[in-house]
Amino acid sequence: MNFDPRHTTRSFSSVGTRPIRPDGIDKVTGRARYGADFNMPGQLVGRILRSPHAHAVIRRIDTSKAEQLPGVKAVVTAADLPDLTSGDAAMYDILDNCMARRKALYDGHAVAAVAAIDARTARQALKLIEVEYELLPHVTDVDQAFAADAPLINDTIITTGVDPKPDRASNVSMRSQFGHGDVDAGMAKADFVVERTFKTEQTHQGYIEPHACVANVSPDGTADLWVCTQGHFVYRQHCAQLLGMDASKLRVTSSEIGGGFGGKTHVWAEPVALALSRKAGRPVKLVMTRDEVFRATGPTSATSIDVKIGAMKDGTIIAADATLRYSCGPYAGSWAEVGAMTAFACYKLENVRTVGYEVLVNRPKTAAYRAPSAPMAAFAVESAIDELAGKVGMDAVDFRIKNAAQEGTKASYGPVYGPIGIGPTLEAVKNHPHMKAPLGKNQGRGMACGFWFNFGGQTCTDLNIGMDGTVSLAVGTVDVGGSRASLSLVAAEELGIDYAQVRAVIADTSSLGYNDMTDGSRGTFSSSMATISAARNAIKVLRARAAQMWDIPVEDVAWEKGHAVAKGETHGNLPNLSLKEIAAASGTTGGPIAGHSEIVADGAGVSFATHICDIEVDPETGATRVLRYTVVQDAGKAVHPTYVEGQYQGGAAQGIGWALNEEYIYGKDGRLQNAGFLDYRIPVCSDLPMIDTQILEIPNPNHPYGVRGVGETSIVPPLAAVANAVSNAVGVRMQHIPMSPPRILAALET
Amino acid sequence: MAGIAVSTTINGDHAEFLCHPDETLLEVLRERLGLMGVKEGCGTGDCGACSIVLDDRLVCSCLVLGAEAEGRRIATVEGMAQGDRLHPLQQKFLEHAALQCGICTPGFLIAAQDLLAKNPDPTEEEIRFGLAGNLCRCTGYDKIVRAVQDAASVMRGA
Amino acid sequence: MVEVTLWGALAAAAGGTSKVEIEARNIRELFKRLSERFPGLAPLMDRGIAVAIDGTIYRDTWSKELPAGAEIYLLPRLAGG
Amino acid sequence: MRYVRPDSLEDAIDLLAEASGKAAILAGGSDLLVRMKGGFIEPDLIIDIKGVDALRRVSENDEGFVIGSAVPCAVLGENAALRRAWPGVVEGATLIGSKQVQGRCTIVGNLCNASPAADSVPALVAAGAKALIRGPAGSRTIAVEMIPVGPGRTSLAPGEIIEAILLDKRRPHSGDAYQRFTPRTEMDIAVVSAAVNLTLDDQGVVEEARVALGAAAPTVLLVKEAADILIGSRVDISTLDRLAEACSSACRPIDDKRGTVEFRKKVAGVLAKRVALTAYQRAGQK
Repeated sequence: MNFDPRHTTRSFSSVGTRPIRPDGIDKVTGRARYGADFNMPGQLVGRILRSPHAHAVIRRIDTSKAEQLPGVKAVVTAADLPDLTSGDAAMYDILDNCMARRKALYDGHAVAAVAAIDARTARQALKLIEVEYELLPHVTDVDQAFAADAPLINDTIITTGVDPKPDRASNVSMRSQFGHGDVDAGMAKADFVVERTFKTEQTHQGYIEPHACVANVSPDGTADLWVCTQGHFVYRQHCAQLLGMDASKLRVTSSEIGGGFGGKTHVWAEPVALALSRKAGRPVKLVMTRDEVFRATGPTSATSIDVKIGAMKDGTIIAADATLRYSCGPYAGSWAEVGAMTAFACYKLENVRTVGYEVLVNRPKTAAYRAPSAPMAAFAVESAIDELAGKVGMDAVDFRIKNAAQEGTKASYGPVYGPIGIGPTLEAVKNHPHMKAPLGKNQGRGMACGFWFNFGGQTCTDLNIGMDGTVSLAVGTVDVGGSRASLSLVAAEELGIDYAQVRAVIADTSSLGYNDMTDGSRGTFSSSMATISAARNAIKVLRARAAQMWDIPVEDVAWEKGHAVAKGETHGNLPNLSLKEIAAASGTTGGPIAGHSEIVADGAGVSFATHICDIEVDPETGATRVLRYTVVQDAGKAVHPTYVEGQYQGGAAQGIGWALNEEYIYGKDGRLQNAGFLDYRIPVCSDLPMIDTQILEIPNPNHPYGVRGVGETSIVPPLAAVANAVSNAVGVRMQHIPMSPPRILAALET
Repeated sequence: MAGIAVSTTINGDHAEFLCHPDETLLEVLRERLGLMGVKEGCGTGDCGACSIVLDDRLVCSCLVLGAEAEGRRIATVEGMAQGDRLHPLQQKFLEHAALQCGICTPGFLIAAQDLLAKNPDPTEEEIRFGLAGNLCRCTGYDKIVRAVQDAASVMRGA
Repeated sequence: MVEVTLWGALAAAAGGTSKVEIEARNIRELFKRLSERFPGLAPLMDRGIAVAIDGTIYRDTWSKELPAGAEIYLLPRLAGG
Repeated sequence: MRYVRPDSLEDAIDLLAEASGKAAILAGGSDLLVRMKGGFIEPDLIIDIKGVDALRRVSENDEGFVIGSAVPCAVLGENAALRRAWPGVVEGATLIGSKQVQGRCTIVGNLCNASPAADSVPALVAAGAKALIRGPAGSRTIAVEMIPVGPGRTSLAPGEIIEAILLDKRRPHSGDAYQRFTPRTEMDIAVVSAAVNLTLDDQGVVEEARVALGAAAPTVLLVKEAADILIGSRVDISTLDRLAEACSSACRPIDDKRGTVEFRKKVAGVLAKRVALTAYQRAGQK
């Protein structure tokens, strides 16, 4: 669906307003039901036993004592989840991650699970399960795992993307390369070169709601799953495949979701809960503890990135080179590949090369986190760009404007850009009052750009018009932060009715066609596209019904502002029929009125943002305080501007946390030391200032209203913006994130 | 393991329950009394999602035993609205979009209510420090702080 | 006839050629012809490939037409958070 | 497992002394319940001491303040007389956890949890606070720094309960202060911390001083060398520099998830300087 140029000048009536979200009341009164807020009659409590070892062969599991404990109804191990993945390597990894098969691959890896009549019996049962481990050497650091003599995590991993193919296994599952031109020749010509190595530590999405589900497998093989997820259709596919069920027999209902940010795009406990329920013959509720969430789910890659950029005296970047090593947990991944694609995407470069290495480590399987892999690459590149601007003698913003990609630029990852928003965000930042505000002692200002692809994907929507003329909108993309409001606005806009007449719900997997999950900033982008299409289909029906009521040809009926309007000289005097009137008559004009839409919402359009950060550093302790923060980002068209601002602010806050304090800390024993919110320090309210936002609207040519995804890009610039601010405040280039006080103090003293 | 009989007042109503000695008040409220508005984010007092007011003190219900509730007054998010009239904080949270996923919202509302009861006209800094025991991962806190400021001014005027 | 550019790993699997001329009207035909010509691409294509047409990335619309003279660029199929 | 809520201290002591299995005292619960949740402790008997009225009071007599062991820290922050007399002690007590934790946690719990990073302990040590202990063998009073003997271990004998913390009546021209270093502004555990308690003579010269450091050794450190540097001074810049040096070198910290040895040593000195200055200013105003 292409952008309708009418909309550039059109004044929207619903889209762009800021009504209260339909699910809001339930959320402020405590009535909204999240993953753990659902119960079933006869429900058991499920609990998972996890490996305390980073790397160990599982010699033997004896569950007999646990099984004999009164109140225990089922115990499962990998033996209860046989391999049904038929050679699908990615699914096999998911299966192995849900329940360790031959080896425990990280501290927190599931090895067995129980279902019991209550939580205390389940906890007791876990203690009775005997697991005999044979410890193996482990490696948790990305650089150590990359080294040739590192302990081998998976002896079947042969690096792909290398010619000739290596003859022995390593911890590097893939090498990938992007770029164009002649980097070495370009670099040789450069007047100024910056070359540095950067490191970022592993973070977690940190959603406040732990993973939770209720699984109910009936003796006839049908099943229900209530779960907090970003994609219930995807969970259905995965669970059905892993358990050998027909997808249609597994009905998955997505609960309200208490945050996901990419971390609820993967199954972990759900197949285990289903296996327990199948074995026990009763519903099983499985809720992770916070400790389990940190030890077993989610984390991002830890990275180590070499960057080299050369510029000419006039400020033109002549060559750019980066080597990126990303940890992907104990399984093959493609995280460095994404980092390699995004690293230089903001710039117009004649000679560019990026090489990514996927590195296996004894840490939890890496999962997506908001624009996955892009923030780390942006940190390295935008830090080097800032330093290079200084060497050239140019202002950091001007230097970026001079080198910014534009329409027609060949992107560093390959294709040529269409209309894009990096230039406008930089111009907006250049003119922003924030850039001109004075700074005090020990204070620094940093800015940085960020890029993210954005995705669309498979989307299905039903729009049903009731006999009273109100509209039920059933969508299949989980609402992670206000999309039911946005999609109701879009339906109201297209039909020409009030927002209050539309109610959007998230349908379960048995009530709607397949939907990809809410990821890749696609929720509002794709479902609004499908909603528009469904509404247009409904309008066709409404016109036909009005034609019947008037007894005139349907070609003579137009749809304007929520009304059927008769056109033509012969019946132009007929009074308009409202949607409500047509709906009321629907019983006798052919029955229910609805519009359906099944689409692939491709063409999401790439997204850019530029952020500004002011920070104060205490030079005696390395303590930092963010004083002011501004986000400028292109939204294409902001459907519900308040929630667009919310996405900008939330991404910025997560990025600030990542930049300053959040990190996984492993001991020498390979165990995670800070699996809780006390020592995994996400920002608290008093850590942050207000976060100013500026929404730019450069229409996406592939969406009828010009909408772009807005969810993810806001986490890309902050690591670099904060690092540049700290570096400017202390006069030392920061190369290791998070910039925790001990790291800042150490940098100051070298 | 004998059940302990506890008699208490929840959101103004008398309530009785039996609980185990090691059962937390959070577990009692959610699992025995069905007050699912009280959320569990960590179980260790680090996130504030299970905040309640216990005899005029803001506490994490995960750090209180059910047995300790004997003879005490408990206020949860379920008691904030009066009939169909939302509390000004609830109304302002909606208007300012001070929630995205909403899992932290009940805890924030209770904490903010407690804050405003003790300090009806707080500065931005007092709000930020007053709510520092409640984690939100979605909003960056900006809209939450604005909603509390706005609600405070409505409540002072009322 | 369209000219298709392959990203690094794909080019390596296609015997080192980064640009290929293919007779294809849409993405479906493009994938079909590519896998006929370069059997070594199969594992990478199984993992997922996206097609950028004049800079816009398509992951799933295999019926998407490939306009003459358009820039066609193959990329890994990515996911987001 | 049993839960009991005695209404007299004698009953509490009897219960504790007679307990056959593992007994735990519940005051604020902010450490105990976390340890129970994590499966680190499974007590057979939980003795909730909040039913004992005397333990829930802060009182002031001719000798000073008596803080009952079940008084939540938030109550200390609301006690104007205590805040005036011992602002540093109150600072330490009201930095523990969040508002939610403040409503529950107690300084005695903080002391008996015996974490080297306990926020309320350095200021209590600097203040020369004493613990009034009751047990099967009667009562005794000891300096608070004698209670923790290592991380998670105390010197309390089986059956003993701390009844109250005693703080002396304040002499004129006295002041104390506490600061900790945390990466976050709130909701955090001290990476390192410092408390200073001073009494000045009429000329503004330091007459008495006590300096304590937290998270700098297995237990809170009372640094006599640092105190000696302050005594006789007007807390000028060169004194502060020597104080910082003495504190940094007195530290015997470890590398852990919260900080490094180097960082803790350096920042212990920085914080000591800062709190000494605050304590000096406070003392001068009285």
